[in-house]
Amino acid sequence: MANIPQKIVHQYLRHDKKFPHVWCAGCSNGIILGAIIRAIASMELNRDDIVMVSGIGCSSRMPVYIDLNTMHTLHGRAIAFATGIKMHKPNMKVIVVTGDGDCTAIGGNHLIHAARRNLDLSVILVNNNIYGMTGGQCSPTTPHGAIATTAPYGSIEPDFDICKLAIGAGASFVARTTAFHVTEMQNYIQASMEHPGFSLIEVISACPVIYGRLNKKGGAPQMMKEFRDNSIPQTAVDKLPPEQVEGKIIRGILRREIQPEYSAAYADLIKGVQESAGGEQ
Amino acid sequence: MLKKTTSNSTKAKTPKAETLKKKSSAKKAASKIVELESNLERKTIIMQGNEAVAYGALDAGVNFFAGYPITPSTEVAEILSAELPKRGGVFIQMEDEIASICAIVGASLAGAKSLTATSGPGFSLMQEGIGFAKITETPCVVVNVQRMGPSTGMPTSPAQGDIMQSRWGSHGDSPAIVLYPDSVKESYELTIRAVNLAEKYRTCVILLMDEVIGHMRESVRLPDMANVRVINRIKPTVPPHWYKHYDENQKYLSPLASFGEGYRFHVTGLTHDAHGFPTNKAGEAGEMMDRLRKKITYNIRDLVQIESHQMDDAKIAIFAAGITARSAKAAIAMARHEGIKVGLLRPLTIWPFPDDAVRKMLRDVDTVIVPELNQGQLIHEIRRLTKDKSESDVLSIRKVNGDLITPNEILRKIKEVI
Amino acid sequence: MKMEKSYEIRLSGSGGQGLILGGIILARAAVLDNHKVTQTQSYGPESRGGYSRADVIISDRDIFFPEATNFNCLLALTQEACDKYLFDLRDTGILIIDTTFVKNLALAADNTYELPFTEIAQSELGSAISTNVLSVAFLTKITGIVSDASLAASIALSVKPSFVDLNIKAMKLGFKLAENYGR
Amino acid sequence: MSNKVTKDRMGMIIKEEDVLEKMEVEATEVKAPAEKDSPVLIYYNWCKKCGICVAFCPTGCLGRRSDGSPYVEFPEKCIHCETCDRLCPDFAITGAKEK
Repeated sequence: MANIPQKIVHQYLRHDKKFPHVWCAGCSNGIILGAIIRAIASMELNRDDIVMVSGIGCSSRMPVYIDLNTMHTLHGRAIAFATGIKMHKPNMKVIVVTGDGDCTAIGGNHLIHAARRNLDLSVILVNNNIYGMTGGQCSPTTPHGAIATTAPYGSIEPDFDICKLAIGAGASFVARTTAFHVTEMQNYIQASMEHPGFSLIEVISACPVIYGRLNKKGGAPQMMKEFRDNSIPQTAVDKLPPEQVEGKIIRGILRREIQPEYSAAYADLIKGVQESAGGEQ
Repeated sequence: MLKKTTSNSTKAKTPKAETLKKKSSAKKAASKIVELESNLERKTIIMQGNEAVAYGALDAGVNFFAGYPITPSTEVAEILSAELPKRGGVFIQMEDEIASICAIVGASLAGAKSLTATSGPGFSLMQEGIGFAKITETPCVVVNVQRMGPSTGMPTSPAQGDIMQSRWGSHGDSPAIVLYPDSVKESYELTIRAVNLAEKYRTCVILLMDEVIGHMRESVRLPDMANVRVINRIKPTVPPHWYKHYDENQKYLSPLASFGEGYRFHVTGLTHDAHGFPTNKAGEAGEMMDRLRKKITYNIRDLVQIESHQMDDAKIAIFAAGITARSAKAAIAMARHEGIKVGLLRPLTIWPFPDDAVRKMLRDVDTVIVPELNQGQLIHEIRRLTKDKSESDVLSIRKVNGDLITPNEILRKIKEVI
Repeated sequence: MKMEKSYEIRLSGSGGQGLILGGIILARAAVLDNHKVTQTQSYGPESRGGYSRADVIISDRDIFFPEATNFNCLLALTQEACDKYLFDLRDTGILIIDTTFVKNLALAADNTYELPFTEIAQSELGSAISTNVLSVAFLTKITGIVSDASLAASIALSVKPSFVDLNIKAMKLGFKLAENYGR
Repeated sequence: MSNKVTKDRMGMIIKEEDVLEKMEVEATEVKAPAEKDSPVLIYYNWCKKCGICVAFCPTGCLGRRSDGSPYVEFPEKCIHCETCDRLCPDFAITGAKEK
């Protein structure tokens, strides 16, 4: 018995839940969940002090499987629920798992305002460029020209650059990686949880069964290979000629700055108000 | 059950020492609340309905408010933004009403007593979140100071158009607890009751207010804090592995753990089993829906409050809620002066509808008049309950133009009947 | 105080004249005199201009309907308000108008008191800002609805600390105008 | 044994218990490698045969059966890099630490 290898991820999964999980073959959500678990494990956090909140969508099914305080909420509203939790219990780590449609379409308003407040949430945005759970409709991140069930002639809309959006809204930690770069992803997740302020990690993920099939991307391995070959680290961007950067996924921590954090600022406000009230006597 | 009661049945009670301590610390603060709490025994002061809601919330132990400005409910947020930090509570102005309801549900699951206040358009936006609070059985309170609609309507004019929305507004058909005050003092009392019921029954309780009551100032004497009964949620007393987020017992009231207490439960808006994990088995889904219904129907005696005003010898009954009931009382005074025997039945708990009480009271009268500031909502509930009466014996007064129904209009209707 | 069943007062004018604050001051003073009171208001969306009214009902019984329908006293600070509400004044009711703005009185009531309150506030107090307190003080003296001391205490509780002195001055001026009215 | 598949609210297919049973049957049909010698442990019940582990194994240690499922073809090639472990979306491969 002693020789049977133990997988750290298994210790964090809810053993009484249905496995194999709900996601299609080759879907990156499992890889991302694994990276989140390894990040939590390597930080040696008490899992009672972590809340994972999600919205609606494929990636938002993650909380069911992980043995933390978990919450599966309304479409687009994960960040709003997380705001309530974090503000009432500022000492808890709050992770938000959300998708591209969930977070930037219906939940776009909550994203930009949480980023503006710089509330200490770790938002892991799984960007698979499509609405997978409802069967492949186009999302705000569906690339121009890509096929979706509601864009059968190719999407004519420009797509969001989520990281730029978050930076523009004031997020103090913004990073991008892909589902293939799994160790990098784990490190970014860990860094985001250590970062005091709003952090967003955009994980470019593969949806081979729906997005891949509609757009003839091949199977999961092919899509993962594309992530590997078609992405460059941010540090290399300046060194390469522009034509080699064009159309590539740029990975890396795109912004990391320490700014006043909202729940801490509110704690200061409470302290100030209570002190001045006490002094007026 | 038929008599109006001001105190709530309760088991839990705030410890007295804590109450007193809270008082003395609040005394130091220079604010409106000085007038409220300068004496251990509260004196008569002048207060607005919305203020009464805010102070009711504070006295009930609310320590989390998330909201979005909307006329005519804004005063609630303004007061709480000043008062909550003094008590270590959280006030946050969210980006919209949807975010507000979500934030209070999140905070409640983290252990807060939470409340939000809004009006018609915001209430419409909150409906999905209210449904989430109901299916996940998360305590929270939504105050809806009704204004005239539809859509933007008349923001500073009264209407009672959200009576049915507060019951049926959220998709997917779930029971509701909705309270409806008719005065500033009752706004205070029912806010406390709403928070208490939310905690006890683990659901989203709605407090319906009229714009006039929200903005009206009245002389009130609030009860001393020592007389305010506060109910807190039942906490689990089993080890984490045995905890069921939706436990069953005879009264359908189950303990509620908070995030961060070691129970590590899962909450989902999907149909779920007793542990809170999603299920699509018909048996478990049916059980869950039954639970949501039964915790209201089995406890209806605890939930229903109704005021009976001069009904003992009445031949004509007026059924009205909120501000319209006050017009009715004025009309009754005038009618009685002329020797007409009229009485009033007023629900303080409008949902669940006080079926039994209404049926019983209406049995003895010949005619029922239902005045309301909408195009006819309560009238249908009354018609449902008075099957033995003909159409002409159940009369409606409807008015939706931004003005109140005046006592004279009701009196005129009374005189039409006799 | 010669109280009937209840005493209904409507303060009317346009937004920005401070009538709602005037209503609150009057209502709070009545509470200090141990009366029961309700105060309601109606106003347009703009903070300045537009219509505005505040109703105060003072009674020693429970007040059911909180809006004034049949006033014992009407204060009108603008022509429009005067024209709009004059017909709801009781036959025995008291009408107080600000002749700065009310130039044309369609219907002469028996008990009409006319004074250019805004002009007086401007010239005597240096600003039209306390027209509300000036006219409410005048009203209380004429009607005797609340005591002088209660009104003073109510003003101190209702306005910002830095404005208390100005408003007390306005109140005293209002009392003086009432005492000397018609002499 | 019916192959009952239902759809949830958002249209995603949820596998019922009987589907699970079916997969268990399949798992017994595929002969797992002798655990003692294997550098990785594969839980065939959980494997969805996406092929990622095989595609990215840097040494070509893993092979693919005709049904798509992976197996350890050349145990001696394993360098214990755990790439398959990290990249498996189904938590179905566990990389053993080097002895």
